[in-house]
Amino acid sequence: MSVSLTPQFPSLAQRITPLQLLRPDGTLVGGAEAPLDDVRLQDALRLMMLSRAVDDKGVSLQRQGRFGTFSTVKGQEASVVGSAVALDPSRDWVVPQYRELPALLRQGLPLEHFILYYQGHPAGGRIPEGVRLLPIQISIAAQLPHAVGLAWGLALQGSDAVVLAYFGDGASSEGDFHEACNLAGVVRAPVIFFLQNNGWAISTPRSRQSSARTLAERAPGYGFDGVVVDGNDLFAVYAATSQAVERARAGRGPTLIESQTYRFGAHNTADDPTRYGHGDTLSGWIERDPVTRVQRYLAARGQWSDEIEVQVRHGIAATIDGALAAARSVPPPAAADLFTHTYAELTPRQVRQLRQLSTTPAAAEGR
Amino acid sequence: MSVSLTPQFPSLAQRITPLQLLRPDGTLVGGAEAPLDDVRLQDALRLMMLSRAVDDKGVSLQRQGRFGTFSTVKGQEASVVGSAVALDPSRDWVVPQYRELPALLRQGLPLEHFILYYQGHPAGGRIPEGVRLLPIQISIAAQLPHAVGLAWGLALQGSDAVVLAYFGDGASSEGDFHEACNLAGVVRAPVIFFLQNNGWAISTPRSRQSSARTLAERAPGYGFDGVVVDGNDLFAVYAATSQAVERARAGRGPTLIESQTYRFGAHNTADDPTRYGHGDTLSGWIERDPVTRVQRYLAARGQWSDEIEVQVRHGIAATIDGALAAARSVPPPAAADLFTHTYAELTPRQVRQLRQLSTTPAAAEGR
Amino acid sequence: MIEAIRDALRGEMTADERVVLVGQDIGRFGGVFRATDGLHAEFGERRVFDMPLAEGAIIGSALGLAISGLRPVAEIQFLGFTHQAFHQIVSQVARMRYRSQGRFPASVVIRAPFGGGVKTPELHADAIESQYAHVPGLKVVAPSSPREAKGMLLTAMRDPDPVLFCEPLRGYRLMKEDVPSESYTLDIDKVRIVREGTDVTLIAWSAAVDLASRAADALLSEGVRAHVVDLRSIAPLDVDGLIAAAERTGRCVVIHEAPLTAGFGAEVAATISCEAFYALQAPVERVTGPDAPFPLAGAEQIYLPDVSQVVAAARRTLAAS
Amino acid sequence: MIEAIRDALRGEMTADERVVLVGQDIGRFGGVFRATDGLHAEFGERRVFDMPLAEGAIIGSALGLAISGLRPVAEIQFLGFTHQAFHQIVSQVARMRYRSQGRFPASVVIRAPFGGGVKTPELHADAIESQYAHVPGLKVVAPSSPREAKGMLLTAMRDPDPVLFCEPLRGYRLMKEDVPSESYTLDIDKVRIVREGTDVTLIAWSAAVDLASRAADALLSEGVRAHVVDLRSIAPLDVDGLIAAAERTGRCVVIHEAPLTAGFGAEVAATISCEAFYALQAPVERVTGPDAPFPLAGAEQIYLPDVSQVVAAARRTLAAS
Ligand SMILES: Cc1ncc(C[n+]2csc(CCOP(=O)(O)OP(=O)(O)O)c2C)c(N)n1
Ligand SMILES: Cc1ncc(C[n+]2csc(CCOP(=O)(O)OP(=O)(O)O)c2C)c(N)n1
Ligand SMILES: [Mg+2]
Ligand SMILES: [Mg+2]
Repeated sequence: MSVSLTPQFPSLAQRITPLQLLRPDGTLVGGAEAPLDDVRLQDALRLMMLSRAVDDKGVSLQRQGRFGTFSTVKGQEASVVGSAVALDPSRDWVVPQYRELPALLRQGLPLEHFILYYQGHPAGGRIPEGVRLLPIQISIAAQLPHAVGLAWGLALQGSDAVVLAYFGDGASSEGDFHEACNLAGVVRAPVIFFLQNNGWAISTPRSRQSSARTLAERAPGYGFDGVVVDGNDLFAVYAATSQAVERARAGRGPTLIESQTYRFGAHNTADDPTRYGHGDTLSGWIERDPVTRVQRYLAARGQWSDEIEVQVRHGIAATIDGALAAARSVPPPAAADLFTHTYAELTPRQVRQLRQLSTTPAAAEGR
Repeated sequence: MSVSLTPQFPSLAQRITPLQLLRPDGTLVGGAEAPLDDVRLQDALRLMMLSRAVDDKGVSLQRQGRFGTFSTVKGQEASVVGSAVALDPSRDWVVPQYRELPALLRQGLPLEHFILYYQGHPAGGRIPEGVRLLPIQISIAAQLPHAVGLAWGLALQGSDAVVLAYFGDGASSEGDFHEACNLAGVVRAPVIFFLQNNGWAISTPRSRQSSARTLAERAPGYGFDGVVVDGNDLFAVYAATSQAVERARAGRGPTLIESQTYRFGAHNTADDPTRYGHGDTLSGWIERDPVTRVQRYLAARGQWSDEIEVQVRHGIAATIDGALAAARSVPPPAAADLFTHTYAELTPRQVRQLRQLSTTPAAAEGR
Repeated sequence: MIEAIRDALRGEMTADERVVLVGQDIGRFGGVFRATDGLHAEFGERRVFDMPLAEGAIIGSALGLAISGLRPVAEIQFLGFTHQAFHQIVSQVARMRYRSQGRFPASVVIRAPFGGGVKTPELHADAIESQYAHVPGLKVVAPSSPREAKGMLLTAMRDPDPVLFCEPLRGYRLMKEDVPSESYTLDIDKVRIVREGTDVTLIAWSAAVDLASRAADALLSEGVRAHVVDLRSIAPLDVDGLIAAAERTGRCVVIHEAPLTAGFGAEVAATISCEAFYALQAPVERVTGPDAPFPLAGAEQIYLPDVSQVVAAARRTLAAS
Repeated sequence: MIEAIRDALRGEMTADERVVLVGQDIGRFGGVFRATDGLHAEFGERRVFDMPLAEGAIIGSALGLAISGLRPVAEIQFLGFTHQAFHQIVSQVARMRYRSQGRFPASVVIRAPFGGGVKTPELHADAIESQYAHVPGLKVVAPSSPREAKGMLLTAMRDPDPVLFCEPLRGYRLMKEDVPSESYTLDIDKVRIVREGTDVTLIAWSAAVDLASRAADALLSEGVRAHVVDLRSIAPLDVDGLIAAAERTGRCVVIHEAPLTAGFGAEVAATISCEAFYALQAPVERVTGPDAPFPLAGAEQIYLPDVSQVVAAARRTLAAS
C-alpha cells in the first residue's frame, strides 16, 4: 500500500491523569482547594461510614440466612457519596444500579426500605412520594435510557433538575449504555452518566471488558465531555460531579464521569472473589481507602478524633438497629402482594388467581 | 464551584479533514499517488456503473409492480465499490446491510439472486457455496456482531481472512453497533466497520442522529483506530480500506471507517424524499458524483471516452437482461418454500401444515 | 385507518399537553406511514420528536418521560423491531409500577404496525403479539377497523398502564369507514361482538377480524350463521366475554396470522377448551400462519390464512358431533 | 446437575475441537454456577472465552462464530437476560438458515438457567420459555434431571439447528442422580414418560417434572395412578407423544412456573383439547404461576406452584365426568 495514514483519532488517555484533589494521606494536592467545608464533609463522612456499617451488617445477616444476596459498596464510598452530595435532593434525581446505597439514603429513601428489599419483601421496592429516586435496577444498564428520558422530560417541563445515573464498568458494554448516551447528546438532556469503574464486572476485569484506554473517552463520540476522576477521592468526585451538575442545570447537556475505584469485597454475597484474582491488586487499593482518606484530612484539621469516631459509630449502629426493627415490624408478604401494582387494577384473571392462592396452604402459612 | 476542569477528552474532529486523494474534477490531490492502476480502476468503474444501472432498472420495474421495495446505492458507488475492491473475495468476507449491491456482486453473488430477492422470492436469499457473503440484513445493525464473530472465528481457526461489515449512520445509534465494536476491540477481530454516512436515516438527518462531530471518533472508545474518508472518492475509500485490511490481516485488529457520502435517490422506493429536505444539499453532492469523478480521471489519462462508455453500457445492459431472464426462469414460490430451511428437517407440525397448504387454492395458483 | 389514528393523536395532544410523541421519522416526515403527518408542524419539536435509530432508547426514554410526568406515545416503525427493545418493554416498562410498588406508573403507549399482505421486506410483517401477551404489567391491544382504532387509541392514551398498541399494517390504507370526528373512548378490555350468529363462533383480532367477517359472509351463503368476535384486548384477556361467545355456539374457530405454535390462539383455544368444556360441541379449530417465518413478499399469499381456510375449519367444527 | 452439564461440555469439547464456549464469567471463574469450572484451565483461552457484558454481542457473535465453522455454546447468566439479546436470538440466530436458504445453519447452543426456588434477585427467575417457543427456526429444550441434562446437552451440541437450552436453576445443586460418565445422546424431540399411570396425565418440563412426580406420589397415596410426562422439547413440540400421553387417561394437568396467560401450557392445553378432543373426560387443567411478575425472594413460595395445587387440579379432573 502506497498511502499510509496517521491515526485521525488517537486515544487521548495517555495525556490525562485522573482528577485528584485529596491525596491518600489526607493532604490536599498542591494548589487545590477543598470543595466542601468541614461541616458538609463530616456529613459526607458519616454517610460513607453508615454505608460501610450496613455493608458489614448485611453480610453477617446474609450468612445467617436473614438477608438476601446483595452487593456491598465497600471501597467505593467516596465515589457514591462524593457524587450524590453534589445533588440537591429537593429537585435532582438519582437513577441507581444496585451498588449505591448511600446515594439512595441521601435522596431520602428510608434505610428500612432497602433492608426490606434485600430481605425479599415486595414492599421493599416502595419509594416514598417526594423521594427523587428510581428503583434499584437489576438489569445491567437498563436504567440509563430511563435516566435520559426523565432528565429530558423534566427539562421539557421547565424544571432545572438534574439526573444522576449510576452504572458500572461492566454496564458500559451494554447496548443500552450507548443508546442512552447518544440520545442524551442529541436532546442535551440534563443527565450525568456516572460510571463507577471498580475494576470488575463479577470476575471480568476491566481490561477484558473493553480495549478502550479509558471509558470516559467515549464521550466525544456522543458530543459531550468525559472526565476521569480518582474515585476514592471524595473531593475530586464531588468537584467533577458538581461541575457536571452546573453544566446540566445551565442547559449545557450531559457529562460522562468515569470514577476509577475498586470494590473491596466480593461482587455480592454469592460470589467468591478468590477465584479470579480480585485480591492481587486489592492491597494497593486498601491503602487508598476512601474513608480513611477523609478521616485523615479532617483529623489534620482537628475535626476528627477517636472520640468523635466512637460517637459517630454509635449513632450509626442505632440507625441500623432502628431500621432493622422497622423492617421486622412489617407483616410478611401475602398473596395479594404478588398482584398489587402489577396494573393499576387487578385483571379478571388476577382476581381469580388471588382468590385461589389465598386459600392454599403456602399462603396460609405466610411466607 | 472553585474547581474548573478543562475537558480531558475534547473532540478531535475539528483537527481532521476527510481523507481525499481524487478531487471532484478528477485530478489527484497534490502529492497523492493513484492506489489503483488503470485496469483495476476500469473494473471498479464498470462495477459502479452496473450498480447504477441496476438501481435505475429496479426503480422502473418497481413502478410497474415487477420489483419490490428496495434501496438504491446511487451516489454511494465509490463508497461501496472502493471498499469492496480492497478485499480478496477468495478469502475475505462481506457482511452487508441492504444498500451495497456492488459489494455483493464483487464477492460473487449472481445478480439474479439479488433480483429474485427483491422480487420477493424466498430462493433469492440463497448464497452459493464459496461466495463469502452473509445475507442482506433488514434489521438495522444486527449484522455487526455477526461480522465480529465471523472474523474472530476465522482468526481462531488460523485463517488470515478479513471481514468487511457495512452499515449506515443510522445504524451507528443501535446498541448492536456498540456491543459489536467493543467486542471486536477486546478480541482484536480482523473486522472493518465500514460506516456509510450518507447523511440520512430515512428522513432523519445525520445531525439529529448524533451530536458527535464525526462517528469515526467513537473508535478510541473501543481501543482501535477511526478514519474519516471522502466517501465519493474511490481512491480514498480504497486506500483507507486497504490499510484497514492490511492491519486486520496482520492481527492488529479492527478499524472504523466513516465514509462520508450522500444518497442521490430516495431512501427506498416507498420513500418520498421531498418531504424532509433531502434535496436541499443534493445538488452540491451531485457535483461530487463518484462515478463521473473516476470517468474524468480516466479520460484525462486517455482511458475513457464516449466510445468506451457506450460499449460498457451495452455490456451492462446485457448483464442485467441476462439476470432478469434467469430470474424469470425460476418457478414461482410454492408452499414448500415456506418451510424448507427453517430447520434442517421439517418438524412434525410443519409436515402437517405443508400438507394442508399444498391443497389450498392460494398454493395451487402459485404466487 | 391511518387518518383515524392521526385523528386520535391530534385530539389527545390538543386535550392534554402532557402527551408527547417519540419515534423514528415521525417529525417533519410524518412517520413512514404518515400517522403523525402534520403534527410536528402543529405541535412543534418539543412534542413530536424524531429519535435516533435505537428502539431500546425510544422505549427506555419513553419510560423516563412518563416518570417525569409526561404521557409519551412511542412509535416503533414495525412491530418486528420492538425486539430490539424487548428488554425495555418486558423487563422495564411492564415492571416499573410493580417494581416501585405503585410509585411510578408507566403510562406509555407503544404503537407499532404488524401483519402481512402489503409485500413488505423481511421482518416487517412479523406477528409477535403472543410474546407480549405473556408479560404481566403490559396491556396488548389490537384494533380491527378505523373506528375501533381511534377509540381504542384514545382509550389507551388515557390508560394508567403501559399499552402495546398493535396496528394492522394492511388496514392503514385499505380499511376505510366513517369515523366520528370528536374524541371517544371504547371498552378496550371487553371483546366486541362484530356480528351475532348461532352456529359457529369465529374469534379474531386486528386484520383477521376482517377475514373472519368475510368468512362469515361466505358461510352465510351456505346458511351458516357465524358469531364473529373481535378480542380487542389480547392482554388482559376478557375471559368472560370470550367464554360467553364460545358458549353461544359451542363451535369455535380462532384466527390469527402468527405461526400456530404458541401463538395467542393457543391461549384462546386453551381458555375456551377448559372453561367452556361442557358447552363445546367440537374441538376448537385454529386457523393461523404456519410454523415458519413470515416469508418474502412473493410467498405471502401462500402464508396468510385466507377465507377458504376459515370456512373449511368452520365446516369441520360443524361436522363434528 | 451442574456437574452433569459440565461433564457434557467437557466431553464434547474433547471430542470436537470446533466446540467453543462464550459467556460472562465462564473463564477462570468457571461461571456463576460453575458450569464451566476447570474448562478454561483445560482448554485454554481460545476455547473458553469471557465476554464483555453484552448479551446481544454474545449471541450475535456466537452466530458469526458458527458461520466461521465453529460450534459455539453461549452461556447467558440467567434466562431473563436473554431479553437483551432477544432480537439476535429471534430475528437472527433462528432465521439465518432460512434467510440464507440453507447456506448458513446456525448451530448455536444457548444455555441459560431459569426458574425460582433459590431466592435470586429480581428478573433472575423469569420463566419465559413460551416467548421462544413461538419462534420458527429455534429449538427450545428443558431438561428435568442431571441424567437428562447431560444427554440432552450433548444432543443439542450436535444438533444442526440452534437450540435454546433452558436449565432448571434450582436443580443445579438440588437435583442429584447417577449420571453415566461416557457421552450419550437422547431423543430430545420426543416426550419422556417419567412414570406410567392410568388415571390422570401430568405434563411438565424442567423443574416442574419433579413437582409432577411428587404430586404423583401424593396421588398414589390416595390410590390415583398418575401418568407423568416430561416434554423435554418445548419447540418443536412432540405432538404425537403428547396426544398419546393425554389419551392414555383422558384427564390432564399441565404444570409450569411461568404465568398462566400465554404460557406454554396454553399450547399444550390447546393441542390436547383440539387433537384429543374425543378422548378427554375433563377439561385440561393448568397449574402455573399467576399472572404476575416473579416476585422478590420473600414471596416466591406463594408464587410457585406446589404439590397441593397439582393434586387439587388432578382431583378436579378426576371428579369431572
Ligand atoms: C443484563 C444483565 N446481564 C447480566 C447480569 C448479571 N450480572 C449481575 S452484576 C454483573 C456485573 C456488573 O458489573 P458492573 O457493571 O461493573 O457493576 P459492579 O457490579 O462492578 O458494580 C452481571 C454480569 C445482569 N444482572 N443483567
Ligand atoms: C432495527 C430496525 N429499526 C428500524 C428499521 C426501519 N428502517 C429501515 S432503514 C432505516 C434507516 C437506516 O438508516 P442508515 O443506517 O443510515 O442506512 P441508510 O438507509 O441510510 O443506508 C430504518 C429506520 C429497521 N429496518 N430495523
Ligand atoms: Mg464493575
Ligand atoms: Mg444513512
